[in-house]
Amino acid sequence: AETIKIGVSYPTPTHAWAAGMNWHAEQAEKRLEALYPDIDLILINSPDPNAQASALEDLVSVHKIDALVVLPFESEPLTDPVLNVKKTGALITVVDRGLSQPGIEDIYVAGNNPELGRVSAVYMKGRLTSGDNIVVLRGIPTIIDNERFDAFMAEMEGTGINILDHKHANWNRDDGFEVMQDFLSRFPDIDAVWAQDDDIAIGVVAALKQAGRDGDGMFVVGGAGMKETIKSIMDGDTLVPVDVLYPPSMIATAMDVTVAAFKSNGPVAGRYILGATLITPENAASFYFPDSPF
Amino acid sequence: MRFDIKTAGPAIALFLLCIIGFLLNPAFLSEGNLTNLLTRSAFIGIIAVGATFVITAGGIDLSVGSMAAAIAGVMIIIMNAAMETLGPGLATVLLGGGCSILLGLGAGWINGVLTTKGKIEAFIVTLGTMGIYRSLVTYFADGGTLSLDFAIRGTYRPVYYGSVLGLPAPVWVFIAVSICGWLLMNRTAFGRYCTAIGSNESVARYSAIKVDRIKTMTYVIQGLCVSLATIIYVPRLGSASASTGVMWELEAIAAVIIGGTVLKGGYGRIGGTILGALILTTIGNILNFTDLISNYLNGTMQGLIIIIAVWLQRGDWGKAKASKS
Amino acid sequence: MRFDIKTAGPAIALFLLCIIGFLLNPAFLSEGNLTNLLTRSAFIGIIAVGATFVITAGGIDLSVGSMAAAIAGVMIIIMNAAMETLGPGLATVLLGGGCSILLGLGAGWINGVLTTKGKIEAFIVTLGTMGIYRSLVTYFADGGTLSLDFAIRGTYRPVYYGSVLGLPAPVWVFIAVSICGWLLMNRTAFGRYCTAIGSNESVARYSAIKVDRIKTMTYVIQGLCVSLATIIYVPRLGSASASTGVMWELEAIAAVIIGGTVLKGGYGRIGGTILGALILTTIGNILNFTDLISNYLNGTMQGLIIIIAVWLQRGDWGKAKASKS
Amino acid sequence: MFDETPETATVLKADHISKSFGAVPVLFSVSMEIHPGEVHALIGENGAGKSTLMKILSGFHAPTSGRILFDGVEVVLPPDGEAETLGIVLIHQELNLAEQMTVEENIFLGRELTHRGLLQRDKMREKVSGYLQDIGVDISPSARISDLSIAEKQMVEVAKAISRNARVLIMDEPTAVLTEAETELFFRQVERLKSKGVAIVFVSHKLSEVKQIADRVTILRDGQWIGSQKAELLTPDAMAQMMVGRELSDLYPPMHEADVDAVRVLEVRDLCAKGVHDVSFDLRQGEILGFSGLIGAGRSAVFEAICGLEPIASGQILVDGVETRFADVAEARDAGLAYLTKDRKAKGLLLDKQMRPNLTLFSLPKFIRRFGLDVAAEEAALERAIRRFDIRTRDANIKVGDMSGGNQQKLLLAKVMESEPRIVIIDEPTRGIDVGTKQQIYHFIAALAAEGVSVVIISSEMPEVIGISHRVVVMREGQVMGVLTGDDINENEIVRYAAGLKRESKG
Ligand SMILES: Nc1ncnc2c1ncn2[C@@H]1O[C@H](COP(=O)(O)OP(=O)(O)OP(=O)(O)O)[C@@H](O)[C@H]1O
Ligand SMILES: Nc1ncnc2c1ncn2[C@@H]1O[C@H](COP(=O)(O)OP(=O)(O)OP(=O)(O)O)[C@@H](O)[C@H]1O
Ligand SMILES: [Mg+2]
Ligand SMILES: [Mg+2]
Repeated sequence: AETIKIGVSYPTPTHAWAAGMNWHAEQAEKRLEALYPDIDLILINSPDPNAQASALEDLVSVHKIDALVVLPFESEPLTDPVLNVKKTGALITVVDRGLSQPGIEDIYVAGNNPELGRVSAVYMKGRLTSGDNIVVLRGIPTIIDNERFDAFMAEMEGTGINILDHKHANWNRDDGFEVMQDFLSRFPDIDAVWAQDDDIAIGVVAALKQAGRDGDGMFVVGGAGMKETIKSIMDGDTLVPVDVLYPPSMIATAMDVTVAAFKSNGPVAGRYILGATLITPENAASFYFPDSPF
Repeated sequence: MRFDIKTAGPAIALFLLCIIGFLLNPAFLSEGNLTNLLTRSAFIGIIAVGATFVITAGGIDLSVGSMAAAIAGVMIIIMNAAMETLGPGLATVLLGGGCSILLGLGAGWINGVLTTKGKIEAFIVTLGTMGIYRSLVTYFADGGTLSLDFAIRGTYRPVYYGSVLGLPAPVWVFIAVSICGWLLMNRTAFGRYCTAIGSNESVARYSAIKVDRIKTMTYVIQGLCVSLATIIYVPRLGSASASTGVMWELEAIAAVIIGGTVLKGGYGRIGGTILGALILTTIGNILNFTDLISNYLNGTMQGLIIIIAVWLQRGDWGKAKASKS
Repeated sequence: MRFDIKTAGPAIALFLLCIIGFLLNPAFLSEGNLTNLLTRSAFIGIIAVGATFVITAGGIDLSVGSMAAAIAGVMIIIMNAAMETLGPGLATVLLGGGCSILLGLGAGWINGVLTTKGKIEAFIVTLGTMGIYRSLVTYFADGGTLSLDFAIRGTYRPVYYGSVLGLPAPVWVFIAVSICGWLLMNRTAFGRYCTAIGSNESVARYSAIKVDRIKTMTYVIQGLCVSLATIIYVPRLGSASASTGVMWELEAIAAVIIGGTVLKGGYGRIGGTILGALILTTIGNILNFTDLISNYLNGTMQGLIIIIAVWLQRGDWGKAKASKS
Repeated sequence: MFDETPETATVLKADHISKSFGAVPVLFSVSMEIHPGEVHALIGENGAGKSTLMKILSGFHAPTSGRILFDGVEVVLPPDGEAETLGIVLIHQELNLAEQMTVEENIFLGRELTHRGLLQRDKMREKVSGYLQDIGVDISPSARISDLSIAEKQMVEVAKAISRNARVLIMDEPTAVLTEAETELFFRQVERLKSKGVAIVFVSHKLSEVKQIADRVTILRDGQWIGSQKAELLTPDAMAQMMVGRELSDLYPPMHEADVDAVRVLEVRDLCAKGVHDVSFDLRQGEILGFSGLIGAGRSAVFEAICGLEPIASGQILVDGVETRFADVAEARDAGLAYLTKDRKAKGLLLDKQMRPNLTLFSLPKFIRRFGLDVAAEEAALERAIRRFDIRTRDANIKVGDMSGGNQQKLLLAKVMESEPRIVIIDEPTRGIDVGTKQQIYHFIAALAAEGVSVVIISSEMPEVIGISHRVVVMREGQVMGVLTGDDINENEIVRYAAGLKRESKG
């Protein structure tokens, strides 16, 4: 039989979450190709939106794909290129970041960024009281970061909790460490930190420990679901007591669904929005993948 | 004799790459892929033509990628704003293009003046403006993405996606810029002056060359090239963000040097630069052709190929070593 | 006279920055913050000392950031593996450190040999190795993060977090590297050879200086510096990933040039480099100390401050213009 | 009839050396013997192959065929100046100093004195001070080369040479930019080395100098060995004849009487600039005005300031009676002024380019046709210049840096004359030029003046200034000491003014 070619395009992993995503994608590729000999999955990652647009062109002109699973670097710039793929008749599955024109994708699988911010805020609100001080370390300036941050701030509004300052730590451990060091020098009284991301949180924790300010009920909330973080939650860490899930496995879900569209008899379409679950010591075990790099 | 080898170096490297591409996947030589390749090379190629002048005159410009992002951002803001009065037609697009060119010339002029009048090393000036432009576009986009109104995109689209006589519009722009660049470098006094300044600034000064003015001009040309590249880039993705044009500066400089221009200045080859840009794009293209190699090792392959491509080309110089000072 | 100004330039710029920092927030001058600042400067500072040699001898090394990431990655892999046989004690850490140094020397040697024997432009060689090292670490880490075993971290921790006589260990390493670098540059024949090669390679060659060997040596020294920086970097967060050391190369080069070394070679100042590294770190630090400016504009401030800092320092050169060739 | 030297021991011997660059032959079976304790002069026209032979004898070039014998043993000299370890030292014709480094660093470059790995800077500085004192120059060991004048740089080269423990010291035109006073001091050092048994080979176009100091002379013509002979047996005229292959008529052209009523094309009043104090003089149409003085007297500085190369502190410059200030060289050129620098390597020519772009660089606007460069016109200009200035290269596409020193100088002259200036300032017009060509250049200058071009000659060769100038301005320490006319133009007077023993009252 004709092999069915499915292109899978996503950003080059430059931080742990994306690496996790890459790992899940590769696992899914192996699994699905073993399962269906006539399915060929082609995984391509790209370092920037422009390169990703080029990669999409190559998937069409060279590999003549029948379906595309794409995690766009950014929504806006990739809308047109994905539309061009669509015009070749390929099935389109969009992951994580929605395109800026409706109706292009046949299938949509996504995490929920505003929800991540909101869930984090709800947790922190619950542990703090009016007059308490927190600092925020943000990611790389992007829409994702904005969505998370705006939802967080909206939820915090009116609680009387002071947000002393927020700086970009670029989803990077080193930046998290240095920004936190400077926050600590600058603000003598900090009660909690929203680090938004587990990588940043690692840097924050190191800075807190270095300054000896990790006691007194201080806590840090990260996000994404890094396996080390989940492990330490399971072990009952108090400094990072919870995590907010933003599952890197969503790409695998998307690949599964896309393959299913060819293999199952009924039509497959629709939107799959994954929740931003709060991971606590109680439920942590079910989110723990020790083999994943993330 | 020696000249043939120098000129042929990048061409041979490109040829070998094409053979490798074809062997990996015959679709490499399909018309569609070749067209994609050429169109893609246009961005870096056009910018690299400008960079050839800057480098030939002994300068360097690290700001081009950020400059492209900033110009794209401002262009989009202006066009979106103009739509209300001018509508989504040609007028708005022309306004956007005009502004892009003005911004490019201005940005280049700033780099040039800071370098020449301010007597600050070009590396520092353009490292500074690189940071400035990049953060400005983030600021304008409020950390997100600036996107062109979809109504305008319809009008503007052909500038990237349209074809004339079977060749995509960006390729025509690339060809036009290359020819102008080549003429400017090889057939005008300006090109001669750039070479002279890069070769020995004191000699240039004693030879009645207005060194500061010519150097500034090279940055202005660089700015113009960036704005042209941006004009054809914007309709491709219809947006600009902090990640637009990241690393373009290194790619442009790499294209220039792969093409045989000397980083310390004094010797510039526009033809080589164009081949250099094609080589870089082809490497990226070939890596998309195969999943033999772990994606993570793309950078390794890219690095190896660049080094080998240049080495092949320089290898022959060994024979002409005696003539090397 | 001229010398004083040249030497004083970076010092004055740093002094002004400190005053600005203090005015923005008196906590800037707190002991804790100053200690943080110095410790943080150590990475870039140590690497920049190496870069001073490379640049003085007319070369450039763009690979340092990636090299640091790759070395850190391999170090972590080796130490984690060694733990099973050697246990989490000093032996493992020493093994890691030793490997780091060997890798640094080797990586530098490769850059050097490709540049000198391969006759490939340093820019291209190190752009290539930059891509290679970066993608290797991504590959080793499977795109994610390599983490040092927690048991080893305990032993290794003091290398970053420990203090001797009130100064953190990394600062001591920085001081030691600076002193050695300064001696090497200013008090040994090797330093003179670097200057001579950067100043005029054929003069150097005609003076029976083994140009290729010395140039290779500068890259080896650069590699050594990178490995030392890595050794103190790893215990900080105990991990390495594809984003480790991104942009360090530009920061290191910027530190060197802010410090007064000439990018085209022939004049190197280790003291200036150290001040340059401190200036860069201080700029970042100050920006974290205020929320006056939109976060998005950090890059703008950083760019402006770098340009102004260098301009202040070069402004005085105007008077000494005649002596400029 | 040649070579009557008895069989004294030779330290270094070139035996039938031939050399080709690529397919271009430059030396044809040349032999030369160098004895210890002798001064051996090598003379020949520009491009005869002198520098090439010197480089072969010191290992910088490998001969294409032939043998080199050192102490009677055939050797292959090590490359890149490593022959210094054997005691063979070459001072290159083109200055070979690292500009950004100091005098001391340059002199000891490649053989620094160290103690346990660290430089002995005080000791080296002390030694350098000593060498500099020996040759009578007042330069600080810690001065940067880029801050020195070209003559001072040459003296540094000389100091570098005598600092080596040389057995054979080869010097390629060491005196080209030196004034007689400095040459005198330099020769004293040569005598001293000679008495210590050092073999000294030197190239010079100043034949009177050769006569004065050399024991033996070897003559090359077009890459061929013409002969070696005891210097005492040769007069300068005979040497010139052997070099050129024909009889030379008068070196200096007959002087046209200067028209004292001619208009003043250039008037300078109380000019102050770096190294220049209150300099005033004027230049008439069709006049040849000589500028004389010791090294660093500020002669070049005057004209660099006038031409917009250096900032002017105060003073007036009138061109054709109209006050002018040139902001840059282009303005000066457009006003008809052209300045020919004496530093041809650093300021004159693009050494890594060919002749054509170099020739037209100064007057490039002339070659623009419809926005583009008219390459055909450039080629024509090159052809004309090669004929007019007798530029000799065996390979027309050669890089200028590979041309012989004298031919570079001619090209530089051609480059400046290409702009057809009304006022031309020539700094060291015959630096490194052979006698035959010198004669041509003097006649050329005289012809220019006769056509109404005003010429300023800045020269360290006193006979030259005396021979062709209508008037001579003598400078010392940035000031004009006096202006000589007519019979006052003689060596005695010039020296007295230049040394500060005499000064015209200001008026
Ligand atoms: N590296 C080189 N490549 C090609 N040709 C060269 C090279 N070096 C010298 N030549 C040629 O060799 C010839 C002899 O040059 P050389 O420098 O030896 O002359 P010279 O006798 O020193 O003249 P001058 O008195 O002008 O210094 C010239 O024609 C020159 O162009
Ligand atoms: N007193 C001085 N102070 C500083 N710089 C000086 C001084 N005198 C000369 N110079 C510089 O040295 C350079 C060379 O000196 P100048 O050319 O004026 O001397 P000269 O009379 O031509 O003698 P020479 O033949 O040695 O060059 C000039 O460019 C000038 O800038
Ligand atoms: Mg597959
Ligand atoms: Mg010569």
